[in-house]
Parts: sequence; structure tokens; C-alpha cells
Amino acid sequence: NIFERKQEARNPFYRVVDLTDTTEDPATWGKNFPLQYDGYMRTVDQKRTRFGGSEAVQRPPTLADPRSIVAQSKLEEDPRLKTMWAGYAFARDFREERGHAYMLDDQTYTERQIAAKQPGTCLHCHASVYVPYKKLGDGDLIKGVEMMNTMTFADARKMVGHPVACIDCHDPGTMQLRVTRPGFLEGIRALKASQGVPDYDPNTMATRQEMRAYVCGQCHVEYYFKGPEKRLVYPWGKGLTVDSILAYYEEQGQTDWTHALSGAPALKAQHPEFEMWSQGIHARSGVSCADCHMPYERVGALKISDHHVQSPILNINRACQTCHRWPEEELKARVETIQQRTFRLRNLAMDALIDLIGDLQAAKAADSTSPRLKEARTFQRKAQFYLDFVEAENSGGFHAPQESSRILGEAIDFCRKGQSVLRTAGFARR
Amino acid sequence: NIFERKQEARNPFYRVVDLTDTTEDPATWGKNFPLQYDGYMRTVDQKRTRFGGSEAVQRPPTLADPRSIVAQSKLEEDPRLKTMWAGYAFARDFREERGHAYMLDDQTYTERQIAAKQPGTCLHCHASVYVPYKKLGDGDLIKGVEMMNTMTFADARKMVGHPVACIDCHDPGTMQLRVTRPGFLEGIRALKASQGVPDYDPNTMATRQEMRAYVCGQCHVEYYFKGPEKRLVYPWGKGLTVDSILAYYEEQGQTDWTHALSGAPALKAQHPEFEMWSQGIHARSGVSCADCHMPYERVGALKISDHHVQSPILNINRACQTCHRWPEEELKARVETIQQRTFRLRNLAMDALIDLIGDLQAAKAADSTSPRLKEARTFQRKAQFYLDFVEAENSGGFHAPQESSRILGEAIDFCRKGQSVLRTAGFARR
Amino acid sequence: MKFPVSLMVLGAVLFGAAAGIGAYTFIYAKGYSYLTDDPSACANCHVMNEQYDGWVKSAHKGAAVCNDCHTPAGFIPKYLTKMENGFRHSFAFTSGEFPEPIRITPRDREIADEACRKCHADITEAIDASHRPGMELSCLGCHARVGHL
Ligand code: HEC
Ligand code: HEC
Ligand code: HEC
Ligand code: HEC
Ligand code: HEC
Ligand code: HEC
Ligand code: HEC
Ligand code: HEC
Ligand code: HEC
Ligand code: HEC
Ligand code: HEC
Ligand code: HEC
Ligand code: HEC
Ligand code: HEC
Ligand SMILES: [Ca+2]
Ligand SMILES: [Ca+2]
Repeated sequence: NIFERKQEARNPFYRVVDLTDTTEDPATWGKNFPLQYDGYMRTVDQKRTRFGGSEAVQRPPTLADPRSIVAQSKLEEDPRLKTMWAGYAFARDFREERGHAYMLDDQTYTERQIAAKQPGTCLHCHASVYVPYKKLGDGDLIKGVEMMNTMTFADARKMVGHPVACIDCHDPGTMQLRVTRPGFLEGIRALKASQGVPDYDPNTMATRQEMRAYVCGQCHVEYYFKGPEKRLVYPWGKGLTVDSILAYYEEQGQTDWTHALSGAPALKAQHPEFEMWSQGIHARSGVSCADCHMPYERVGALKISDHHVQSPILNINRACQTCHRWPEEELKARVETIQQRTFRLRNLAMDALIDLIGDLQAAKAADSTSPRLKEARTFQRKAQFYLDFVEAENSGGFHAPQESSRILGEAIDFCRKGQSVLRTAGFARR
Repeated sequence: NIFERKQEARNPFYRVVDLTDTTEDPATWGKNFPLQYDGYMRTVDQKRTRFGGSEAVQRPPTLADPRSIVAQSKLEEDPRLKTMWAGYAFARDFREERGHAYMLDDQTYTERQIAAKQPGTCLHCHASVYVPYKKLGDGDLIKGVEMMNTMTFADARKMVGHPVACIDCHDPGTMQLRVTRPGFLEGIRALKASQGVPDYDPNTMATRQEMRAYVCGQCHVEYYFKGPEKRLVYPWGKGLTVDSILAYYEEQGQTDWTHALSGAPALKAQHPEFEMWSQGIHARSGVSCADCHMPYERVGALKISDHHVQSPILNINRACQTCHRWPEEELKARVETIQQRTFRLRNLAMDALIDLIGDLQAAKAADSTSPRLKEARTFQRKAQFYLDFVEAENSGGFHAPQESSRILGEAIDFCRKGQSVLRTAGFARR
Repeated sequence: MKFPVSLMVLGAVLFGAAAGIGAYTFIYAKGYSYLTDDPSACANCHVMNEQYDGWVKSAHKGAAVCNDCHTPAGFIPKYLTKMENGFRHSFAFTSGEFPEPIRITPRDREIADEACRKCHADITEAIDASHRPGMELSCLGCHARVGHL
């Protein structure tokens, strides 16, 4: 009734409990902020869109993997991926990602854990690690993360209890957004330094609109584990484009794995949403992740951020229509037109890469000592990374339509050049 | 002063002369519409933008070519074009296009006229042909155009006196827009028929906003001359995308020229602005050519269409800021970011095509009878047309950024496949 | 609210009146319409028609008049702003010296942004509450079109 609404309005949140910097459990925060908590809990929903969302696939739970529902396997959807990543854990198990509620389980039980021994570093982006880090480093976040990084995943896993939680994005006192992830803090500092801005700290220097993207950039980024101490590094020292990231890796002499079929020193790209978004027209227009993935919703007398983080396609009216006055169907069609174009070119690039790998196998068989092999492998390394940069990016090209297509075009050209190198050397596959 | 402004507001324009369907001279129309006439006359201006406009290049006039100023030569800017079009008139002379005022002279004096004998059909898009067509066919437009098509260019040239003029886009009585070009009338009818709309006639069935693009689509389109009667045809029977246009040409068995170096049966694309625009987000949003290239300008209390048709980059605030609230510099930067990406991929595609042509030359030299040559030439034919579809399109990718990059990516893939065909056959260029 | 500036402008208005031109328009072209709250008064200047038409179509037609969004809260500030804009616009109108398409000035944009909260403070409390001053989101970032369709 009206009276209640007025109450709500004047004091939007009844603070029934005290939240401190060690309050980890979202349920506790939920007592003060029931509306946001409800949304947060809804990330268990699984609904598929043409290129996103996720499909709930039944499976018989086992001791090793107690999950009775998982997301669809991308390896089964497109077996070429197994050839593309041959010899790497991803060729063993790679699924469509789903809601935040599942992040901890999906990481714990992926067969990639069996394929290769994973470090505690992994948890940085799959659990509420803020409190655990602080505990471990008694009070010192960085010390804590460094300690957990060097543990085995199994040991580290015991120290965390929740998927990403309120405290990972919010200051418990003011509820302002904050970045808690060392990986992002260091990454963005390196990026800003490269642009001539020293000692950048998002928590004191970012605008609020920037923070609405940075909290997501804590995890939705390309990354690698540096050195024996398995430090989590975001490769942004030269910029955010695929070109500058590859340049950075070359400088570091980084290689993620050796391709099983071709012997190429390869690089895997993982979910560079933040990087791809940064190249798109929305980022350029100051539109942040939260604007589309956590749009405001009207609840009673209040406008709040929808904490059911999901595909905007499932919420077009709030996610898009405040800025775009087109009908829902039209907006959906615009997204899918962009995604279809990306998908078409992605498939051409995938075929090209498989061809190059085949040629390399043949050449290797013919003369494993030929100096041409090294050249051709370098092209595979590049093509692999460029194609993967779009393949692993989860918007199907929407976050930056032209840039995604440009990257795929370059990937195809790398394959062409790799194949030419072998042809020039007289290797011909029949 | 204000008295005038209030006057103007009430009384848009005074008719001082009568305009009929045979009034060809724009100067006469200008008596009734001095403001539009002034703008129309300003299309003589030559100013360069990063990728558009045009540069005024001095040259000593000759008897054969009395022009003392021309636009910069694209062949000199990028000599690879000569290899790309080897054996075709375009490899002889191809320049940046400039304002409407020059269309008749530039067509008359291009060296392409010397390289090959051109038909009267050419004038369809370079002169005010409405009245001449009507005269020739005494009253019958179609009969007239058919007659002029079969004349030599030289004879036909004598029958026209102006570049595109008021009467080519306007009904002299109502001043409403109208399509006067048989090529477009037939092309759009075929397109609509393929979409299930029979007997389409833009002059009676198009919306006003559509007409604001159709009048430009009369000329800014891909075309070919069909059969011995040199009929001007817009290849839209299967759709407006590069893919459906190629499919149409394949069905017709059309070939524009045989490539001098490789022997490939090649297709040239020319200024497909209308087609490319139709694939972009602006067309999809109902934004027409005139909105950007002839934006409204206020003269006193009147809002008129700027008839100085030119690059919107030279007029950003009227052309863009009505819809986009970003500063001029920012809007310019957005366009150039899109164009730079396109240009980068266009250069990769160009190198790829040159490579393929080189491979074909080598293979031809090695065994001119190999069946593989035919296969590889088919790939050159496709790559040539796709690359040219972006190269010849004059917005540097802006009219449809992602689509332009998608097309270039496919062009590169065609080159890759063509090269593989030869490699598989054991042809290796060293 | 930059009081001194406005006072200077107020001065300018009086001086302008003496000087004629500005005040001349202010009267003849109904520049004084700025002093009323009647939207149709704003449209006394045809150059305002576009915004007027846009406002008529907007959800705010029945909710807010021009001045609700284009003048700050409070009597003095409101009329100082009206004076300043009224004079500046009158002058611009007569001299014809103004950018096309007409663009809101940064300061008036802030005023409009603040104006939203005059009426919607309740509903937006949740999204504003938890933030230190200066960290408020701009309503116009998402709702730039509300005043004018
Ligand atoms: C302008 C709106 C917009 C912005 C801004 C935006 N996204 Fe997206 N995002 C989308 C759309 C649309 C999709 C495609 C959803 C689909 O295919 O179902 C998407 C897809 C995704 C996906 C995959 C979702 C799924 O259902 O599988 C992730 C993850 C994602 N975005 C993260 C981000 C991050 C992180 C940022 C900021 C760095 C961001 N997005 C910025 C609109 C946006
Ligand atoms: C820099 C942050 C980050 C790190 C570090 C990280 N992940 Fe993820 N992970 C993500 C994000 C974001 C997604 C969702 C987007 C996607 O799936 O592409 C994800 C998705 C997943 C998924 C579900 C989709 C799939 O791939 O099947 C699994 C399983 C997973 N990660 C396992 C791991 C493992 C194992 C590690 C450590 C080797 C790890 N992650 C390290 C951010 C990270
Ligand atoms: C602590 C790391 C982390 C943070 C912070 C984070 N994400 Fe995620 N996000 C993930 C992981 C991991 C997954 C995949 C979970 C899975 O598949 O089990 C994911 C999945 C998603 C999905 C896919 C949902 C679906 O149905 O496919 C979207 C969309 C998304 N995140 C958007 C965001 C946005 C927007 C933000 C910021 C407001 C954000 N994420 C912040 C780690 C994170
Ligand atoms: C992945 C990041 C993320 C997580 C996790 C998260 N939030 Fe938020 N939250 C946001 C963003 C982004 C905003 C918008 C803040 C802004 O506009 O400055 C927000 C806003 C809020 C606000 C301010 C009012 C509003 O709705 O805009 C409250 C209260 C809030 N969140 C509570 C919670 C609670 C309670 C939880 C845990 C159940 C939680 N949040 C988890 C990202 C997150
Ligand atoms: C906060 C404002 C805002 C939100 C929310 C937003 N957009 Fe946009 N969108 C823009 C702006 C600004 C542009 C750039 C064009 C311009 O300047 O008007 C744009 C451009 C676009 C374009 C054209 C660019 C291209 O790559 O073709 C599409 C399509 C689009 N948006 C779709 C969407 C969809 C779908 C959503 C929701 C998932 C969405 N937008 C959410 C503001 C927004
Ligand atoms: C949304 C705005 C917009 C629309 C709509 C649009 N264009 Fe353009 N056009 C541009 C821009 C921007 C350029 C790039 C100009 C430059 O690089 O200087 C351009 C370039 C051109 C050029 C080359 C101009 C030069 O200076 O060399 C031609 C010709 C052209 N457009 C014709 C058309 C035609 C015909 C249509 C409709 C079928 C159309 N345009 C629709 C914005 C537009
Ligand atoms: C379907 C319409 C159309 C036809 C038919 C046409 N043109 Fe053009 N022409 C154009 C347009 C539009 C431009 C400007 C855009 C461009 O240059 O790409 C142009 C530009 C030109 C230019 C200046 C730029 C350059 O290429 O150097 C020349 C010269 C020219 N045409 C010659 C000819 C000749 C010769 C013919 C006949 C063989 C011909 N045109 C037939 C539409 C046409
Ligand atoms: C009768 C044919 C015809 C029509 C109709 C036509 N154009 Fe053109 N247009 C041309 C030709 C030919 C040129 C090249 C002239 C030259 O280079 O000598 C040209 C050049 C241009 C240029 C390049 C100017 C520059 O500085 O580079 C633009 C922009 C342009 N046209 C836009 C339009 C628009 C917009 C319309 C419709 C409102 C239109 N044209 C209608 C034939 C036409
Ligand atoms: C290449 C095509 C083209 C040519 C040539 C052309 N116009 Fe226009 N004209 C247009 C377009 C497009 C409009 C906008 C019509 C609309 O919005 O319905 C227009 C509008 C007009 C209008 C209506 C008022 C206005 O400005 O919007 C007048 C009057 C006019 N033109 C006069 C002329 C005169 C006089 C000439 C010759 C000197 C001429 N036009 C040549 C395309 C052209
Ligand atoms: C009559 C309205 C209108 C005009 C004029 C206009 N635009 Fe747009 N523009 C749009 C719309 C609508 C979109 C699609 C996004 C949306 O729905 O808001 C868009 C999208 C864009 C985008 C994002 C799409 C992309 O491909 O990245 C850019 C950039 C852009 N416009 C630049 C320009 C420039 C530059 C001009 C002037 C030369 C211009 N626009 C003229 C309405 C217009
Ligand atoms: C005397 C004629 C006239 C009247 C009456 C008038 N305007 Fe204006 N207005 C103008 C002119 C001229 C401009 C352009 C000034 C500039 O951009 O420099 C303008 C610009 C504006 C702007 C955008 C520029 C800025 O200063 O922010 C706003 C907002 C505005 N007017 C609001 C109003 C409101 C509200 C009213 C009624 C209370 C009104 N106008 C009545 C002539 C007028
Ligand atoms: C509900 C609030 C609201 C009302 C009521 C309103 N406006 Fe506005 N007006 C705005 C906003 C917000 C902007 C800035 C738009 C932008 O920056 O994109 C604006 C911009 C303008 C501009 C500058 C043009 C521009 O787009 O920048 C003028 C002029 C103007 N308004 C006049 C008027 C007049 C006259 C009325 C009454 C008929 C009126 N406004 C009613 C909110 C309003
Ligand atoms: C004088 C009071 C007043 C002012 C000032 C005002 N509004 Fe409103 N607004 C209302 C009322 C009352 C409604 C409900 C109107 C209806 O739905 O018919 C409303 C409706 C809305 C809506 C929902 C309808 C729609 O258009 O989407 C939005 C969003 C909105 N206002 C935003 C704003 C913004 C942003 C501003 C400042 C630029 C603003 N309002 C200024 C009173 C006001
Ligand atoms: C990040 C984008 C964004 C910003 C910033 C924003 N809004 Fe909104 N607003 C929305 C969305 C999305 C909705 C639709 C909510 C719904 O439909 O449930 C909305 C709805 C509204 C409504 C209508 C609520 C209703 O359903 O009646 C009002 C009023 C409103 N906003 C006012 C404001 C004001 C005032 C501000 C500034 C303090 C503001 N908004 C800032 C996105 C935004
Ligand atoms: Ca998903
Ligand atoms: Ca030009």
C-alpha cells in the first residue's frame, strides 16, 4: 500500500544487520538489500538465446562430478575446436558459460582439472576470494593472493565458500562499487601507465560510470599465469587491442601450450569481453557493462539495478530500449544480424586454421627438420590467437562488430601466409 | 532583422518562372529556388578528407583533354590496382570521384574512353538525360534510353548538355522527388519482385524517406551492360548483398573482362554505395543518403536541403549532430576509426589477391593446360569481385562497417583457397 | 549556482536594454516569454518549435513544462537563469548567430539533470543514496530523450 511505498522511498534500505569488510555471505547482505539479493539468486536460471544464454543439460551425477545439470558442450557443438586446441586442456572439456551462481562448481568439476593440475590462482575469478585473501595475508590482500596462487587448486578450494558475492563488488559501508581483484588493479595500472597516467587506482580515480564496467573487468578479461609463482597477469602493458596483446606476449616470450599435431608454440585467448567491449561503439559512447547486463528495474517505488546478471537479449526492454526506441523484435534482429556475420566469418577462419594445421602435419611428416616449419608455426600461433580472441569472446561479435570481423579477417590471412610458406618450400598435401 | 524572419517564416518561396517537364537548365529552376541552386553550384568545390572528398590536381590542358584540374589518381596512390585490373580500362585511368558539377567532363575525358570504345549508355549516370531520352523516344523514356544506349559515346554526348540537374530528381510541377532513371526503375522492380512484391514503382509506391535514398540509387550502384544492345542493368534480381549479386552474375554467365596476367574471367564492381548502405545500421534505422549528404540547413527562418552534395565530414554538425550529440571532433574520429580498420583489411586483401595472381602466372607458365588453372581462376574471380566491392565503394566502409570487413575477410579466404588449389597441384612459386 | 556570473548577466541585461538590441527583441520577439512558465510562450520563437513539438509528444507533456527542466529550483536562481538565457537567446535570435542544430549548453544540461531529481528523487533514491556527492549518475546518460521525443 501507499504508506509502505512512501516508507520504502524515503529510506530505500532498512539496515537490519551491520555489514563489515569480513561479511562474506550474500544472504547476510541480502537482509539489508533483499531486492538486489533476489536478483542475484536468480542467476541460477538457464535459458538459451541464439548465441548466448545457456542450455540446461541433464547428466548422471558421479562422485568425481556431482553436477546433475551442466551447460551444453561447445566441443560437441563444433568438433573442430578439438583440433584447434589439440594438446591443451580445453580440448578435453569446454562448455558454454552460464550464470554466476555456477561459477565455483563449474570450475571445480570441469574435466580441465583432470587434464592438467591447476593452481589456486584459478579461484581469483570463480569465487568470493576477497575475505579469504585478506585472511591468508593477514590483512594484506596482495600477500594473500600470492600465497593462494602457489597452492594447489584442491587446497585453495577449501578456503572459499561462495561464487562472486556482494563484497567482491561493493564497499560494505557505503555500498559504492569497488574493485577487489589484484589482477585488475595491476592490469589497469599497467594499461594507464602505457598511456602516460602513473599510479592509477580505479577505486579512487575512476568515474562511477567507469566502475560500472571495471567491476566486470575484474574477471571478463584475457589472462595468463606468469612464472612459477603462477601470478595472474592481464596482458595490457601495450594496450587492449588483440594486436597489442599479442605484441605483449611476444615480448614476454609467453607460450600457453605446444600444439599436439603441428608442434606450434600456441597461445589461448579466454573471454576478452572487457577488451573487445573497449573497442566498440558502446564503450566509446560511455555505455558500461552494467547498463546492459544489470539494467535498472522498477520495483515498487524504487529503481534498482537488476542483479540477475544475464544476456540482455532476455531483457531487451530494460537493457536496450531506454536508449534505443526500436521494437524488441527489431533490436533482437539487429544483434543477431551482427552475430550471424561474425559466426559466418568465424567458420571460414576455423576451416582455414584446420587446413594450416593439416599442412603442417604433412610437412612435418615429410621433413621434420625443415626451417620452414618454424615460420609456418609462427603463423599458426598468430592465427590461433586472433581467431580465439573472437571465438572465446562471448558476445558473438556484438561488443565490437567491425573489430571482431577485422580480427577474423586477419586470422584468415595468417593461415594463408602460413600455407604459402609451406607451399613455397614445395610441401604439397594431396 | 526580425521583420524579415517573420516574413520568411510565412512565405517559403516565390515562383518567378514556370517550370515544365522539358525545362532542363538548372539556372532556370534556380530563378524559383535560388537557395537550392546556390548549393547545387557549389559542388565544384574540391576539398580532401582522410578518405574522401577530392584533391584538386593541376594539369596542362591538352586538345584531347581540356581539363586543367582533375582529382588525384588512385592508380598512382596504389599501383597494386594496375595489377588487380590488368587488361581492363580501369588499369589505364581511375581517379578519386569529385563533385556533381564535374561528372560530365570527367566521364568525357577519362582515358578509359581511349582504352576502350564506350557506348552511349554511359551517359545514363553522368548527364541530365531525362529530357534528351524523352526527345529521342519522342515522349517514350524507355524507347529513348534504348536508342541512346546503342549509339557511340561520342554521338550520344552531343545530345546532352548538363551534369545531373534539378529535373533528374524533381517533378517540375510539385517539386516532389522522382526517379527518372530506367536503370533504377527496372533494378528496384526486379529486387522487389524477388521479395514477393510485384510491379513495384518507386514513383508511386515509395515513402518520402525512401525517395531520399532512391534518387541517389539512380546512379550510386553496381551495374553492367547487358548484351549487344548494351542495356544498363542493376544486378539486383537475387538481392543487394555482394553474395546475391555474384550469384546473379554467375547465373547470367557475365564476365566483364579477361585478366591479362592470369587469364581469369573477371568481374569489376563499381560504386555500390546504395547496396552497401542497404546493409548498414543507418539504412536499417531509416536514415537516407540525403539525411547525411544533403542535410537541412536553416536560411533565415527556412529549413532547406543543402544542395551542395558532398562528404558529410565537411559538414559534420548538420550532417550528424541532429541525431548524434557528440562533438564534431569525436564524430570525425568515429568515422576515421571505422575507415582505418577497413583500409587495413583492404590492404591485406589486396596483397593476397596480388599473390594469387602471381601464383596463377607461375602455374600458367609451368603448365598452361592444367585443369587446376580453371579452379584457381574461379577463386580469383570471386576474390576480385568481393575486394572490389569494398574498394570501389566510396565510404571507406562507413556505410556498413561490419559488412565491409566481412566481405574483405571472405576475399582473403578466396585467395587462400585459390593458392591452395595450385599448391595441391604441386605448383610452387619460388 | 554561479551567483556572481548571473549578477553580471543581470547587469548585462539592464545595460543591454539601454543599448537596445537585446531588449528590443526581448520585447518585440516576446523574449520576455522567458519570464513566464507557459511552454507555448517558449515557442514564440520559431527556433523553439522543434523542441516544443518534441515536448508535446513526450511523456512529460502532462507532467512538466519547459521551465521545470530548464531552470534550477528556487525563485532567485530560477529567474536569474531565465534572465541570462532570455537575454542570450534573444540576442542570438536577432543576430542569427547561434549553432545549428541548437545544442543545450553544458550548464543548462546540468540544470536539466538536477531538475529530474526535483520530481523523481524518491524513485531514484536507491541509485543515488549510496554515492558521495559528485558521483551521481547523469540521468541524461540514459534518458536524454525524455523531454523531447
Ligand atoms: C550495449 C550493450 C552491452 C554492453 C555495454 C555490454 N554487453 Fe555484454 N552482451 C551484450 C549482448 C547483446 C550480448 C549477446 C547476448 C546473447 O547472445 O544472448 C552480450 C553478451 C555477453 C556475454 C555472454 C552472455 C551469454 O548469455 O552468454 C558476456 C559474458 C558479456 N556480454 C559480458 C559483458 C561485459 C563484461 C561487458 C563490459 C566490459 C559487456 N558485456 C558490455 C550487450 C552488452
Ligand atoms: C581472469 C579471470 C579468470 C580466471 C583466472 C579463470 N577463469 Fe574460468 N572463467 C572466467 C570467466 C569470465 C568465465 C565465463 C566466460 C567464459 O566461459 O568464456 C569463465 C568460465 C569458466 C568455466 C565455464 C565455461 C567453460 O570453459 O567450460 C570453467 C569450467 C572455468 N572457467 C574454469 C577455469 C579454470 C580451471 C581456471 C584456472 C585454470 C579458470 N577458469 C581461471 C574467468 C576466469
Ligand atoms: C569474480 C569473477 C566475475 C565477476 C566480477 C563478474 N563475472 Fe560474469 N561470470 C564469471 C564467470 C566465472 C562466469 C561463468 C560461470 C559459469 O559458467 O559457471 C560468468 C558469467 C557471466 C555471464 C554469462 C551468463 C550466461 O547466462 O551465460 C554474464 C552475462 C556475465 N558473467 C556478466 C558479468 C557482468 C556484467 C559483470 C559485472 C557487473 C560480471 N559478469 C562480473 C565471473 C565473473
Ligand atoms: C558483479 C558485481 C556485483 C555483485 C556481485 C553485486 N553487485 Fe550490487 N551492484 C553492482 C553494480 C554494477 C551496481 C550499480 C552501481 C552504480 O550504479 O554505481 C550495483 C548496485 C547495488 C546497490 C545500489 C542500488 C542499486 O540497485 O543500484 C545495492 C544496494 C547493491 N548493489 C546490493 C548488492 C547486494 C546485496 C549484492 C549481493 C547479494 C550485490 N549487490 C552484488 C554490481 C554488483
Ligand atoms: C546507455 C545507452 C545505451 C544502451 C543501454 C544501449 N545502447 Fe546501443 N548504442 C548506444 C549509442 C550511444 C550508440 C552509438 C550510436 C549513437 O551515437 O547514437 C549505440 C549503437 C548501437 C548499435 C549500432 C552499432 C553497431 O555496432 O551496429 C546497435 C545495433 C545497438 N546500439 C544495439 C543495442 C542493443 C541491442 C542494446 C541492448 C543490449 C543496446 N544497444 C544498449 C547507446 C546505448
Ligand atoms: C549516416 C550517414 C550517411 C548515409 C545515410 C549515407 N552516407 Fe555516404 N558517406 C557518409 C560518410 C561519413 C562518408 C565518408 C566521407 C569521407 O570519407 O569524407 C560517406 C561517403 C560517401 C561517398 C564518397 C564521398 C566522398 O567525399 O568521396 C559517396 C559517393 C556516398 N557516401 C554516397 C552515399 C549514397 C548514395 C548514400 C545512400 C545510398 C549514402 N552515401 C548514405 C555518410 C553517409
Ligand atoms: C550506374 C551509373 C553509372 C554508369 C552507367 C557509369 N557511371 Fe561513371 N560514375 C558513376 C558514379 C556514381 C561515380 C562516382 C563514384 C565513383 O567514382 O566511384 C562515377 C564516376 C566516374 C568517373 C570519375 C572517377 C573515375 O572512375 O575516374 C569516371 C571517369 C566515370 N565514372 C566514367 C564512366 C564511364 C566511361 C562510363 C561508361 C563506361 C560510366 N562512368 C558509366 C556512375 C555511373
Ligand atoms: C545522375 C547520376 C547521379 C545521381 C542521381 C547522383 N549522383 Fe552523386 N555522383 C555521380 C557521379 C558521376 C559522381 C562523380 C563525379 C565526378 O567524379 O566527376 C558523383 C559524386 C558524388 C559524391 C562525391 C563528391 C566528392 O566530393 O567526392 C557524393 C558524396 C555523391 N555523389 C552523393 C550523391 C547523393 C547523396 C545523391 C542523391 C541525393 C547523388 N549523389 C545522386 C552521379 C550521380
Ligand atoms: C541528386 C538529386 C537532386 C538534384 C539534382 C536536385 N535536388 Fe532538390 N532535392 C533533393 C532531395 C533529396 C531533396 C529533399 C526532398 C525531400 O526531403 O522530400 C530536395 C529538395 C528540394 C526542394 C524542397 C525544399 C528543400 O530544400 O528541401 C527544392 C525547392 C529543391 N530541391 C530544388 C532543387 C533545384 C532548384 C535543383 C537544381 C538546381 C535541385 N533541387 C536539384 C535532391 C536533388
Ligand atoms: C537521421 C538520423 C541520423 C543521422 C543524420 C546520422 N546517424 Fe549515425 N546513427 C543513427 C542511428 C539510428 C544509429 C543506430 C544506433 C541507434 O539505433 O541509436 C546510428 C549509428 C551510428 C554509429 C554506430 C554504428 C557503427 O557502425 O559503429 C556511428 C559511428 C554513427 N551513427 C555515425 C554517424 C555519422 C558520422 C553521421 C554523419 C555523417 C551520422 N551518424 C548521421 C542515426 C543517424
Ligand atoms: C527570443 C526567442 C526565444 C524564446 C522566446 C525562447 N528561446 Fe530558447 N533559444 C533561442 C535561441 C536563438 C537559441 C539558440 C541559442 C544558442 O544556442 O546560442 C535558444 C536555445 C535554447 C536552449 C539550448 C541552449 C542553451 O542555452 O542551453 C534551451 C535549453 C532553450 N533555448 C530553452 C528555452 C525555454 C525553456 C524557453 C521558454 C522559457 C525558450 N527557450 C524561449 C531563442 C528563444
Ligand atoms: C522533462 C524535462 C524537459 C522538459 C519538460 C523540456 N525539456 Fe528541453 N531538454 C531537456 C533535456 C534533458 C535536454 C538535453 C537533451 C540532450 O542533451 O540530449 C533538453 C534540450 C533542450 C533544448 C536544446 C536542444 C538540444 O537537443 O540540446 C532546447 C532548445 C529545449 N530543450 C527547449 C525546451 C522547450 C522549449 C521546452 C518546453 C516546450 C522544453 N525544452 C521542455 C529536458 C526537458
Ligand atoms: C515537474 C516534474 C518532473 C520533472 C522536472 C521531470 N519529470 Fe520525469 N516524469 C514526471 C511525471 C509526473 C512522470 C509520469 C508521466 C506519465 O507517465 O505520464 C514522469 C515520467 C518520467 C519517465 C517515464 C516515462 C518515460 O518518458 O520514459 C522517465 C524515464 C522520466 N520521467 C525521467 C525524467 C528525467 C530524466 C528528467 C530530467 C531530464 C525528468 N523526468 C524530469 C515528472 C517530472
Ligand atoms: C544506466 C541507465 C539509467 C540511468 C543513468 C538512469 N536511468 Fe532511469 N531508467 C533506466 C531504465 C532501464 C528504466 C526502466 C526501468 C523499468 O522499466 O523497470 C528507467 C526508468 C526510469 C523511470 C520510470 C520508472 C517507472 O517505471 O515509472 C524514471 C522516472 C527514471 N528512470 C528516472 C531517472 C532519473 C531521475 C535518473 C537520474 C537520477 C535516471 N533515471 C538515471 C535507466 C537509467
Ligand atoms: Ca552463456
Ligand atoms: Ca571523392
